[in-house]
Amino acid sequence: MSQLVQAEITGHAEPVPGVSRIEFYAPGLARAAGPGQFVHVRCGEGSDPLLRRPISIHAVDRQAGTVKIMFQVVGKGTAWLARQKKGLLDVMGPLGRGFTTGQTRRNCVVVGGGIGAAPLYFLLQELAREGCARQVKVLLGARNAGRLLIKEETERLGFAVRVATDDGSAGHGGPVTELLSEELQANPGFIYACGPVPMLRAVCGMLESAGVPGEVSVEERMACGVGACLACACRVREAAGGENYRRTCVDGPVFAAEEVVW
Amino acid sequence: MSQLVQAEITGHAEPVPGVSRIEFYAPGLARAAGPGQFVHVRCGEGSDPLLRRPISIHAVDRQAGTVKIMFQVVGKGTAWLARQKKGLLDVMGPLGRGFTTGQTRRNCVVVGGGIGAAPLYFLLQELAREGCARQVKVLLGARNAGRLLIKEETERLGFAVRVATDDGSAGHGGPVTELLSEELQANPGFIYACGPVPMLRAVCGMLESAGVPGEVSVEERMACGVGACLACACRVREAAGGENYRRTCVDGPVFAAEEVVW
Amino acid sequence: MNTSVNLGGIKMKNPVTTASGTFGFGLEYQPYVDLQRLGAIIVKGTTPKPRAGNPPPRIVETPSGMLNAIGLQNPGVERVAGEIMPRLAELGVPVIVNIAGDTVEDYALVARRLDGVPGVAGLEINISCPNVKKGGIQFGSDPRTAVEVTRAVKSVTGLPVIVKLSPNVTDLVGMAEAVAEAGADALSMINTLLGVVIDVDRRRPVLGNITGGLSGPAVRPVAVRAVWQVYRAVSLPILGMGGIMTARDALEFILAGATAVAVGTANFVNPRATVEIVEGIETYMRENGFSDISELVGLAHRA
Amino acid sequence: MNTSVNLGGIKMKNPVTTASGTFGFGLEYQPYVDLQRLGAIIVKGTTPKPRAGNPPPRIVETPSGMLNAIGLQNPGVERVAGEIMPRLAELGVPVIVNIAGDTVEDYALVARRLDGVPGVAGLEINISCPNVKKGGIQFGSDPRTAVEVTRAVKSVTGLPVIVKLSPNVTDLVGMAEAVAEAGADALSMINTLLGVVIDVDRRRPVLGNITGGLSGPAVRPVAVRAVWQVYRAVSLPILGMGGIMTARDALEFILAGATAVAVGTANFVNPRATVEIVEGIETYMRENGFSDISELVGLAHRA
Ligand SMILES: Cc1cc2nc3c(=O)[nH]c(=O)nc-3n(C[C@H](O)[C@H](O)[C@H](O)COP(=O)(O)OP(=O)(O)OC[C@H]3O[C@@H](n4cnc5c(N)ncnc54)[C@H](O)[C@@H]3O)c2cc1C
Ligand SMILES: Cc1cc2nc3c(=O)[nH]c(=O)nc-3n(C[C@H](O)[C@H](O)[C@H](O)COP(=O)(O)OP(=O)(O)OC[C@H]3O[C@@H](n4cnc5c(N)ncnc54)[C@H](O)[C@@H]3O)c2cc1C
Ligand SMILES: Cc1cc2nc3c(=O)[nH]c(=O)nc-3n(C[C@H](O)[C@H](O)[C@H](O)COP(=O)(O)O)c2cc1C
Ligand SMILES: Cc1cc2nc3c(=O)[nH]c(=O)nc-3n(C[C@H](O)[C@H](O)[C@H](O)COP(=O)(O)O)c2cc1C
Ligand code: FES
Ligand code: FES
Repeated sequence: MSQLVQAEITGHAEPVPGVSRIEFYAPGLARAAGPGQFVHVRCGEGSDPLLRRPISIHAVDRQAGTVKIMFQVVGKGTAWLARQKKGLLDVMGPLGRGFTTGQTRRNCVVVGGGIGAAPLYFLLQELAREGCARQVKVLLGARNAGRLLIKEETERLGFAVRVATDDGSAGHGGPVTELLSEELQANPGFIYACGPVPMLRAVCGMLESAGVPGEVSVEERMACGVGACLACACRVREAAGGENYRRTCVDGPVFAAEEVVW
Repeated sequence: MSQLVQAEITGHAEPVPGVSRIEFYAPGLARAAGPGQFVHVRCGEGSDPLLRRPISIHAVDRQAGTVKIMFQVVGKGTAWLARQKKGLLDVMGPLGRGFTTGQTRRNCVVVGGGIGAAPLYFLLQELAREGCARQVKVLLGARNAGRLLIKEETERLGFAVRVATDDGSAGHGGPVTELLSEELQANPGFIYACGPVPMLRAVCGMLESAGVPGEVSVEERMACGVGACLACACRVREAAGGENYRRTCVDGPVFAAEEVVW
Repeated sequence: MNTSVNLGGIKMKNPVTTASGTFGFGLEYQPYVDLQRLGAIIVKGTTPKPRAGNPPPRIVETPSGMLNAIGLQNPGVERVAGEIMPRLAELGVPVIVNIAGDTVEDYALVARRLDGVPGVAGLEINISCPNVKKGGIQFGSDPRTAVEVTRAVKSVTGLPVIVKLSPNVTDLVGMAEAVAEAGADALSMINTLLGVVIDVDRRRPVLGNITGGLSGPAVRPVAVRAVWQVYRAVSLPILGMGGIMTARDALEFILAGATAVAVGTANFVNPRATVEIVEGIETYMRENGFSDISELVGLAHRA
Repeated sequence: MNTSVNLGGIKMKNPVTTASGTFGFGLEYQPYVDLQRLGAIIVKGTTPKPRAGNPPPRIVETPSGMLNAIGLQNPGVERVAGEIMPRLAELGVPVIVNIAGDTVEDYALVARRLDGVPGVAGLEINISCPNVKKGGIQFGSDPRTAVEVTRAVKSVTGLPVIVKLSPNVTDLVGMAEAVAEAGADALSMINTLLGVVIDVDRRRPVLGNITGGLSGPAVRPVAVRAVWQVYRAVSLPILGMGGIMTARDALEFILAGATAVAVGTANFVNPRATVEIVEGIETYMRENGFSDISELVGLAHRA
């Protein structure tokens, strides 16, 4: 069950310029969290910025009772957050429906673009725990070598990582979806993806063509984060036919790839 | 001339609980400043709090190029300010009309109540520089001994200080105006006062009865701080007769005691 | 100490309720608040048929506020009456259903369907939703249609009827007087202010709906002014809302003349806001020697 | 790159001016800004006779905004025309005098006195000041009197006349159409929103005048909406204002349809705001490949 906690900040790092990673102590939250879920973080004391910011859970250490988030500074909320190096963080979570893992999904490919890698690391922690690191392919895309995220940590968990950069400064030169194209030849059982909208749209198109199931984590502007305000509408295809809005905060942020209407 | 500067914070202290003293480096401002003038300080980056906060200049060190302010935490602006222990402060100043000193005012009494002592210390620095510390009586009031401000520093400048506390925990037990009453018997030439409204109102009344001239520093809510918005109206008696509003930020904050309509 | 109030026939154990559309159907907030501490719960705007709502983006943050253009997404009155109310009724907290529609008949239809549904303690007529093209805005800004809607609803329900006023009008007091005359049992104010935010990079409005409703602390002075003015002119109880974040904010409304207050946008920032406000009002009363909340209502006009 | 605009006959070298009442008579800000960088300067509201203004407190900060109730304190049109304008005229920057009064005759009187005064490039009629009991508010919310004032001023001056609209109305577009019809050369919007803040400790309104006008970033979405709506309906040039703090904020107004923008409350926060906005607009145009500011005006309606 979701909690509202004043969590003490226990770590702070800047893995690449403009991206921050904050660790905080919240044992109950760590215990309850699953990969793909997010926390809703208050950014500031006054009323500007006003709303909480949704940030995916990047990693948990259930033993230590700590949770990590990793985020890019894009506006005033994340700028404030990046300045918090100690003290208490006002956090709600875990929230939302995360990735579904399990027996049938072990032969899978995990695709991350840019900061989209953040929630995937928690997924990979879980996949490693479930003992299937050897079966999983991890594809990471970034603008250039200097902006690659979670590569070393992921390899340390035992996964094989393939890299794509826009400028070719590391791995494949081109979008990470080109690597996915190749991997789809090998008939993987399932795809997990998170990244910018154009990448996710492309991924969903590729999965549809290839007939491979998958899950994607989407972003939508949120107010409440708990399903009450209907702000975070995501257009989905209903199994029963027709289209409808679902709430990204409780029905997502992870949706089946075939559901999302881009 | 007033300046807008991004001034580096060079010192921070909490002389009594809930009162902060910040020193910043602003040589031009230090050179231009006179006692009783104030600075207008931005408190925060966002739009809440929005307006600058007016704070009197507490002390200057023209050699070192530094300025000190001393303030009580009363709301969100001063709370933010009290948290700034390094980095840059966005400061406008010096602003306003300060205390007038000089030959004819040497046989004077300086009366401060509570945080009202803040600007008086700068005045005392000037009076000491003018070499009249021996002729000046300093009366300081506070709720209790633990909340007394500027006493030691003032004595170090060579002034004789008399103290009044509401609870009698130091000096005279009662309002500082009772000490002023006594001092008025000695026919001082001039009175300088700063403190809460009830104290200033009482001081002005006593000066009128005693026929002693003086100057008081008043507070009014400000927006621009430069005379443009007409927010900071202070009701005054005009020499020509009648009453009128004057702008506390440019025509004050120091007014002749007989001018102010309480 | 008595904190209970009577809002036009709705008995609340304290003056704090939730603003429609910001608290879902209440149950969403159960992990964070003991719903039974609330004076009442006002649920999302309900229409005759289910509505899908507006295309996203539906919200955008603004300085100390937010614009929303949800577009009255709701499951329709049948499901509210048949599925949701039975669960809410168990709480034993008065539930006020906010109702909306495109025509006078729509309002009457929803009101009739809700009459007698267990747990429903009152109706709040939203004649002022700025995000529905055909409906709301006209009702909310034209006293004649506002009167018509009020009469139509009153004639089909025995429940207390609160009419929710829009601040987007020249003469709020005139509007209040008109709906009071038409039989409203209480007035609630304010709904959101109409606003637009432009994305300077895309050079397009941010919201899918272009315009949205401004709420949050930014609008609080406008809302307190509305309560202040209407309190002087109309003797109906007022439900005040608009930017209430803390107990002190709530007290501003009560001192200006509100009998009760609703907490909206604050829930998004602090999901415990409602309960903290209940507690903060009690603390204030204790510290300032008030034994009955009614002593505070409108006190700023007299003090 | 061309940033010059023509605001209903007032030629400005760039679209940035100052909002009336927030920049005094300009000279107060000389230590901080090179006034010659401004497109125009709009000075404090001027009335036939000097006015003392309202009792303090005259302002109170609100979330991302402020209420003011200055009460049109000003030295009267004689001193403005005789003493202040001669000094301002030396700057070579177009000066727009904001005029106010209690009666239609008052407006005409001030307008007539300013006609032909060197340096005065235009008049802005404040029919919407919410802080003057007898005057402003009625003119600003009743299209008939707004039309009357506009006609009266136009008939006594050869200067371009900008009519400043109040957001405190139901039908802003109707008001804009009415004054356009009456001969206004441009429209400015918005004046402040009416608000109240209560001091919870003293249990009294904070302002000496009780109500005040809300300005600052809090109102920006409301102001952008006003420009957005009026741009679609009326072909007059619009002077947009309300919560502009940065160049990006100013661009929101321009993209929504404003030909020029005025900077008000921002001056209090950052006395260099006006000049920084001039520079920021230039940077934006350069980075986004616009060579004439006119390409941006209203672009969000077309893009
Ligand atoms: C479920 C979910 C998980 C997310 N996880 C991460 C993460 O792990 N790491 C990360 O860097 N970012 C993540 N984001 C995006 C992150 O929420 C935004 O970057 C952040 O809210 C921007 O806030 P700001 O104040 O810095 O930017 P501003 O642009 O100033 O924000 C203005 C408003 O827009 C909203 N907003 C802006 N960008 C986004 C966005 N992309 N998605 C949703 N709302 C947005 C803000 O929440 C705020 O309400 C996630 C978003 C969602 C919905
Ligand atoms: C010329 C001048 C010199 C001052 N010098 C000092 C000083 O040296 N030390 C010190 O502790 N205080 C001083 N003050 C008072 C100080 O400005 C206020 O305490 C401060 O503005 C409070 O801001 P806040 O955000 O903490 O409080 P809030 O109550 O949140 O402020 C809300 C608004 O009210 C205004 N305000 C609140 N109290 C006052 C006040 N007493 N005077 C003017 N505006 C007020 C704020 O500026 C702000 O706009 C001075 C005031 C003036 C006018
Ligand atoms: C996301 C959202 C949805 C809303 N939906 C409704 C609604 O369905 N019916 C209604 O009458 N008001 C609705 N409102 C308006 C609120 O009930 C309230 O009047 C307004 O938000 C001001 O209060 P606040 O500033 O505390 O949020 C909504 C407000 C928000 C923010
Ligand atoms: C202190 C103050 C005084 C004002 N005086 C006037 C005035 O005399 N005449 C007028 O038309 N508008 C006056 N206004 C309104 C502003 O010109 C402007 O319309 C409003 O403040 C919105 O812009 P802003 O948010 O950028 O301040 C005043 C505003 C403030 C804050
Ligand atoms: S953010 Fe409120 S319903 Fe999703
Ligand atoms: S604060 Fe603006 S005139 Fe004094």
